[in-house]
Amino acid sequence: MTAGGPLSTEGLVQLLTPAGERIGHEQFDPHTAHLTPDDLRAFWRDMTLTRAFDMEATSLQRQGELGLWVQSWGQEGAQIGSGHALNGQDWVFPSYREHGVALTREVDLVEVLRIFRGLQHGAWDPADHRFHLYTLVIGSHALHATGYAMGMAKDGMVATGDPERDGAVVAYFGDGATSQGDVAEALTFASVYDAPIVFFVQNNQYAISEQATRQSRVPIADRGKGVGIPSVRVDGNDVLASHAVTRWALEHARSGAGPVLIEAFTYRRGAHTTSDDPTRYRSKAEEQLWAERDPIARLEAYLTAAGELSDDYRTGVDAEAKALCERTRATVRGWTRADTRGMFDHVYAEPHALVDAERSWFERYERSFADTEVPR
Amino acid sequence: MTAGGPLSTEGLVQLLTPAGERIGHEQFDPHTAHLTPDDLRAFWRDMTLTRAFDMEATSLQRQGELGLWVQSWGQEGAQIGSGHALNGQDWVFPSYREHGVALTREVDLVEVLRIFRGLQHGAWDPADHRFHLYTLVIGSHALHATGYAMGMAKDGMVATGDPERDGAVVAYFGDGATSQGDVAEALTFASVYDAPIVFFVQNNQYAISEQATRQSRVPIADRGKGVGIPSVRVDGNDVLASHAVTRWALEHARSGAGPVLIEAFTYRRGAHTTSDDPTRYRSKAEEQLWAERDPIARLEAYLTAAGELSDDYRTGVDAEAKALCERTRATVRGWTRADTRGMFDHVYAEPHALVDAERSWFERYERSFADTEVPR
Amino acid sequence: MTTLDERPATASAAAEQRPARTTLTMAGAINAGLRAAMERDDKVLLMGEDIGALGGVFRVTDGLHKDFGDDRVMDTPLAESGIVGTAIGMAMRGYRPVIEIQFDGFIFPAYDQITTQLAKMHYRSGGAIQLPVVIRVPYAGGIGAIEHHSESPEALFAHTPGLRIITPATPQDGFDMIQQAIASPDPVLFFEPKARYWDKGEVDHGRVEAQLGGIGGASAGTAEMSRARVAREGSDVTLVAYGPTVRLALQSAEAASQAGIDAEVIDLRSISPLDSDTVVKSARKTGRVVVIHEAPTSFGAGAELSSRVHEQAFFHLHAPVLRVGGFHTPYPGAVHEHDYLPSLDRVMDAVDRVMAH
Amino acid sequence: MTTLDERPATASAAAEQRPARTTLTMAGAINAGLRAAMERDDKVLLMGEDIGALGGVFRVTDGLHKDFGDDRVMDTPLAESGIVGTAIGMAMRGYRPVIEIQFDGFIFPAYDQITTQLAKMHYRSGGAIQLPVVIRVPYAGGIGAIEHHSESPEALFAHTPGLRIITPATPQDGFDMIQQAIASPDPVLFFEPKARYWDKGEVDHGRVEAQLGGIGGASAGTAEMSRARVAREGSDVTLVAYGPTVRLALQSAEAASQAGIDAEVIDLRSISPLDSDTVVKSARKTGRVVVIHEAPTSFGAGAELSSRVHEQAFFHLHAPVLRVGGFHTPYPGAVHEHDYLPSLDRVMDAVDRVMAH
Ligand SMILES: Cc1ncc(C[n+]2csc(CCOP(=O)(O)OP(=O)(O)O)c2C)c(N)n1
Ligand SMILES: Cc1ncc(C[n+]2csc(CCOP(=O)(O)OP(=O)(O)O)c2C)c(N)n1
Ligand SMILES: [Mg+2]
Ligand SMILES: [Mg+2]
Repeated sequence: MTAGGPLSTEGLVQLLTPAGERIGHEQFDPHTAHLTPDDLRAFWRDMTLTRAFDMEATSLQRQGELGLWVQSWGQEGAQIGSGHALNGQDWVFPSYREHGVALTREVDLVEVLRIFRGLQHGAWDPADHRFHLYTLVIGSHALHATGYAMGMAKDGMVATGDPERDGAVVAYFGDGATSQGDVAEALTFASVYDAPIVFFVQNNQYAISEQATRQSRVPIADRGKGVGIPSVRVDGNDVLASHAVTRWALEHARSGAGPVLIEAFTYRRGAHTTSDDPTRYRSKAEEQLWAERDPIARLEAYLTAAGELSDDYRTGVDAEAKALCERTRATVRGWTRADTRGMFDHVYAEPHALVDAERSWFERYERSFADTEVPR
Repeated sequence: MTAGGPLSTEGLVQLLTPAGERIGHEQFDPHTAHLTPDDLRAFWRDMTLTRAFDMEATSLQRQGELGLWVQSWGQEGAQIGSGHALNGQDWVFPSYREHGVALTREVDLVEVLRIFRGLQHGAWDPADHRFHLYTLVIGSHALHATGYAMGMAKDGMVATGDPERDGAVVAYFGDGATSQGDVAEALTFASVYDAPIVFFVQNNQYAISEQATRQSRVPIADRGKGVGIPSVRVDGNDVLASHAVTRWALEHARSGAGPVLIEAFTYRRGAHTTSDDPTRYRSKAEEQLWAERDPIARLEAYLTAAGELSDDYRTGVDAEAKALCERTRATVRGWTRADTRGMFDHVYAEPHALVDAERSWFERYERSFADTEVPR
Repeated sequence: MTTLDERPATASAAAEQRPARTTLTMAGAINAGLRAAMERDDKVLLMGEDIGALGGVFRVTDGLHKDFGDDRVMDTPLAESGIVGTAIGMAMRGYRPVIEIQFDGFIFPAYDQITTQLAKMHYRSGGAIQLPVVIRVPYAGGIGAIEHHSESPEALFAHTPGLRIITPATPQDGFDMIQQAIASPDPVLFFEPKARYWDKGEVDHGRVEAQLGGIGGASAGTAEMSRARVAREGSDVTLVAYGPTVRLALQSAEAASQAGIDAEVIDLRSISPLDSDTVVKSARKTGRVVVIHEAPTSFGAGAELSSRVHEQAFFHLHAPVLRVGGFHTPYPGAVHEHDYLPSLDRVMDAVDRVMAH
Repeated sequence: MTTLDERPATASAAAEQRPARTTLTMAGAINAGLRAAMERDDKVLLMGEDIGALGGVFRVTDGLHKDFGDDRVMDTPLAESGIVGTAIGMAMRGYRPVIEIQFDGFIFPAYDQITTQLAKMHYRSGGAIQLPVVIRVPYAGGIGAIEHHSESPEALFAHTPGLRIITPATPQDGFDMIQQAIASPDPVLFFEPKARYWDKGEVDHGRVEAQLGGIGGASAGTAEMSRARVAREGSDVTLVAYGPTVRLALQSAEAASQAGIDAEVIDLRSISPLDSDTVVKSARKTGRVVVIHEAPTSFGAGAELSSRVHEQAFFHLHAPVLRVGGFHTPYPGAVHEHDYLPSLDRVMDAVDRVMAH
């Protein structure tokens, strides 16, 4: 791998070493000052719940209950850290792997599985959580996020100095997405219009089977330099650093100073999706290396050493995780056709002659079986 | 305008001042060492011919002989300087304003007008001149250029050290084009595949009516930084600097060191096209300012002061320009339908049933008039 | 989002000052319609290349930047995908962006955003998100332009559920339909026949104003803009056209009448939904249909219309539905334009063929 | 550029070693076809996302990276416009790029390059430039996939002159047609019905080899891949299908025969050109036609086919041509797939309706 390329660890902001030791950082330490031990435990809890849910969904897919599953395994540090840096006014535009962020936006994770069971394409009302739908067409939502941020600025939600009013957008996407023209255009629009937006790239080193070196010769963070957007590289497996950097970036954006690009360097521990077979393109040794840099273990080591992770707390979270998994299993298995939306509903907001005609035809057609067939 | 933005003159390589004084430049002086007074006179001649042709075409459009004309007026320094840096093996992918470059590739400029008289969409065989067709869909040819360069590398035309063999591509486009996703993707592919290509951006400060500040907050050259492509800003109205910088960049690319991005800072003295009305968006004062920085006048001042521009030479070039304009006028006026390609020709390289059927129908249909109508 | 009921007092005051009827060009009528929509709802904003100080290459946004400022008339970076993509984001935030694509041939960089995002968002969100985005596209040929400046890509969008596609043929419709499009909660592609920009006609300003302010409001507008119009009644043959070819259809009907053929002319106005009911009704009456459009005939809007008329009026037809359209070649150089485009002769040729049965 | 006559000795040696007939899945047949094309001509190269070490998400390029290396099996950056655009440049340089688009729904970022560049280059250059680029697109539904992974966008390309569009329905056609597509000097969109990837069939390896090496070579291949195939002869009704729906048409014909209806089945194979002659001939014989495709019915390939059959066989028809296709909704969640897609019941319903006349 090229020195200084997208797989290098140069210049990563780190506040916790892989062993869980706290190290100081002049610029970003102030952005951890507000965190109480309770907050840090909540980070640990949320990462743990996200992972438990993720594993449960994986096994539901294996059992044929889901068509597909996309694991966030290994990326919980980047997701929970950044997600908890958001305010109520902020908006998130996720990609499709941001289950950890969804949790921080109080999306019921079980609902996410509607998509993967094929019930429907979107599983929550974005306005309820200020968390947009998952988007599968790589990079396309970066533009929606930028437009949304431009709208927030038009609405006077930037640079008022009022913490209840100022807001920003965080757009999540991957290393692979940074090659898409849409992402480049999003960076350009954001920069030119000074949009209050943070581009949060989870460089998990792979776009399916392709290493990030296939997308760039230089660190992904450098994409910002092309359009004058300040950027930061952060250790994405360090939940504390991810949090601090995102918090800084959001304040920057909310203050009217324009967009920021964050590259969170992390690793996708699972397969790309349950349809993928990573043994075809990466080694066990590499996977092992990253197992040792796991974000949950890291915070756990820190909290344990600090005496902040009691057995009671652990037991409580374990029970919570177990309950979540059980509810997940039961809910998913219980979903029937009745839980889906009508196939013809919401194609348009107002009546459309063709949809109406086809719906009527289909209803008549369906009824014709009911009339003529023996009951089944 | 923002300091350091795309309209700033910071960091421009310059070898001739606007007054025509030669100034030294450590990095780029060596790339002018090969130039004889004859070469410089040829630069002056080519700029002069390009401009004379351009003015002639403009007046032909005013007379209704052309549907449209796109002036290169004011950009001759960037175009002739860079065009003359190319070798025979190099390939050019122009945009639609590169008449000066076309001249250096020995395209008969008159032929260019076939496009603007509506006879056909492409007016020369690219292979004859290693000069691709004009492309109107902004930015899309940047990818073709990159692919072509990747192909040259595959063909072993890079880094052999043999000057008869090593080649590169130059892709020309404007400041506006740098916002297009396709251009961003071209930069990414070029960088990742180490393609032997020079992206030559003529920042003429406008995309039709929009100033370059609408495309970027930082100099256009910075686009290279986003993907790790070295870039240079050059005074595009300085034909000598444009030449030297392009020559350096081409050597870089041909040597296998990868792509380069050049931003040639210049000014479109005319309207965007003959359909445009620049009085709606820019001032006479600004136009006057740039009249004083004209690239032809600059080289003329230098050559005159050096005693290298004899009256005889001038008279010769004047006559040549006049002849070109006359030939242009006569040729364009002489073009008839017989000089066009068949409407149904070359849709496909091999027979296509629908085209064949429609062609036959149309021929029958046309004949039906011949048969039934009074002769006209 | 300002609803139509909450419109600011200034807007209705302005509306009252507007003359009831004026003679306008199509371009002027669309300009006036944009202005009226911007006055009615301050969430309406314009985005595009060169639509500000320049007023757009066809001057359709002339004067609007001066009167509404940078915030509502936004010159954008040169990136169509970026324009549509950010407009989607702004629409999510409650704005009603009206985009200008500079020419038909330059809509394609935005094709992915239009097809996979704009068209589908309402469906994929289960109705939670509405995207009232209008994309204005000067389209079609006949003006002697260079490549990519004369195309008719409407059929390339009509196959995609979630989009509405309309096209006016008269200044009155230009004025009315742009306002109905903006009021519609669904994304609308608004194709403007550029060769008709300079055609003049009388425009009644009050009609659409009353409609959008009246019962049903936006819905009434959506319903209205989705309906075909019988531009001329007749009994022998039905000529169906839209946008740039409506004038040709009317001319053809005139020519036919001199040959004793009484042609009905239908201006479709809407491609999605395609108001085939109006055409089928006419087909049942005349028994003969000719569809005319500039886009390549094959896989064009005429194909869909022909299929539906046959499906629904087969036993009333004396002859198959015929299509007169562009050929299966890229839009050729301007010298061939006359051959490429449907002409009076070609329409009459088709009329003769259907009348032969 | 290596012409077909100059093919390296090793390739023909390799060809001789290949068994004459094998049983292959559709995916395996296309893989074998790609391999044969790469052996035949060293200018053939593959480009796409995850086509190297992974062998593509459907494993259609399995093993090719190992055998042909980085230079000929290129994993690309994640940017479809970039892939098609650089492939155009490589084709100009004499290469024959074969692109894999990972799924149907992800072709749209490349739409502009395909429509305004790839399709038009030969025309705009007056024949000076040929772009032998093949774009492989796994398409259509029926596999329970998530959004954007089950679409049938063929009609969105067929309206554009300059492209060829073909789609195999059997392993034999998968093997033959991919090689014909690669040999063709024109750009080809090669739609692979992904639900059929695992269907097995016997493949004769020699047929296409002889054809491409024989008189006419590439031209013979182009002509051959552009022709529809009568997959079953019959006299009462013509069922027209392509790609994923051919199997359904054959099943329907079986079902019909039990009801005493003798159905002819036509596998179109090519959408551009659309071999309507074969269909018209059949329509004149049977007098009844039903077209079946997965794409939304409206503005789909069925519309064009229906129009042409009516135009050319109107007076032979007993009933209008009927279409059985997807609905005017985005491809729905997998639970609705069964309702959305043409089914045996829906085809039989249409057959009943045309037989009623
Ligand atoms: C436009 C588009 N092209 C291709 C795909 C298929 N695809 C799905 S995920 C993926 C890789 C994405 O990589 P990255 O952006 O790094 O995100 P990650 O999956 O690693 O989180 C690809 C190629 C897609 N979804 N959209
Ligand atoms: C994709 C696309 N969008 C819009 C246009 C319309 N258009 C033609 S030239 C132009 C401005 C180009 O500006 P720039 O790239 O700076 O080049 P310049 O004309 O200044 O040389 C625009 C918007 C186009 N040709 N292609
Ligand atoms: Mg990744
Ligand atoms: Mg410019």
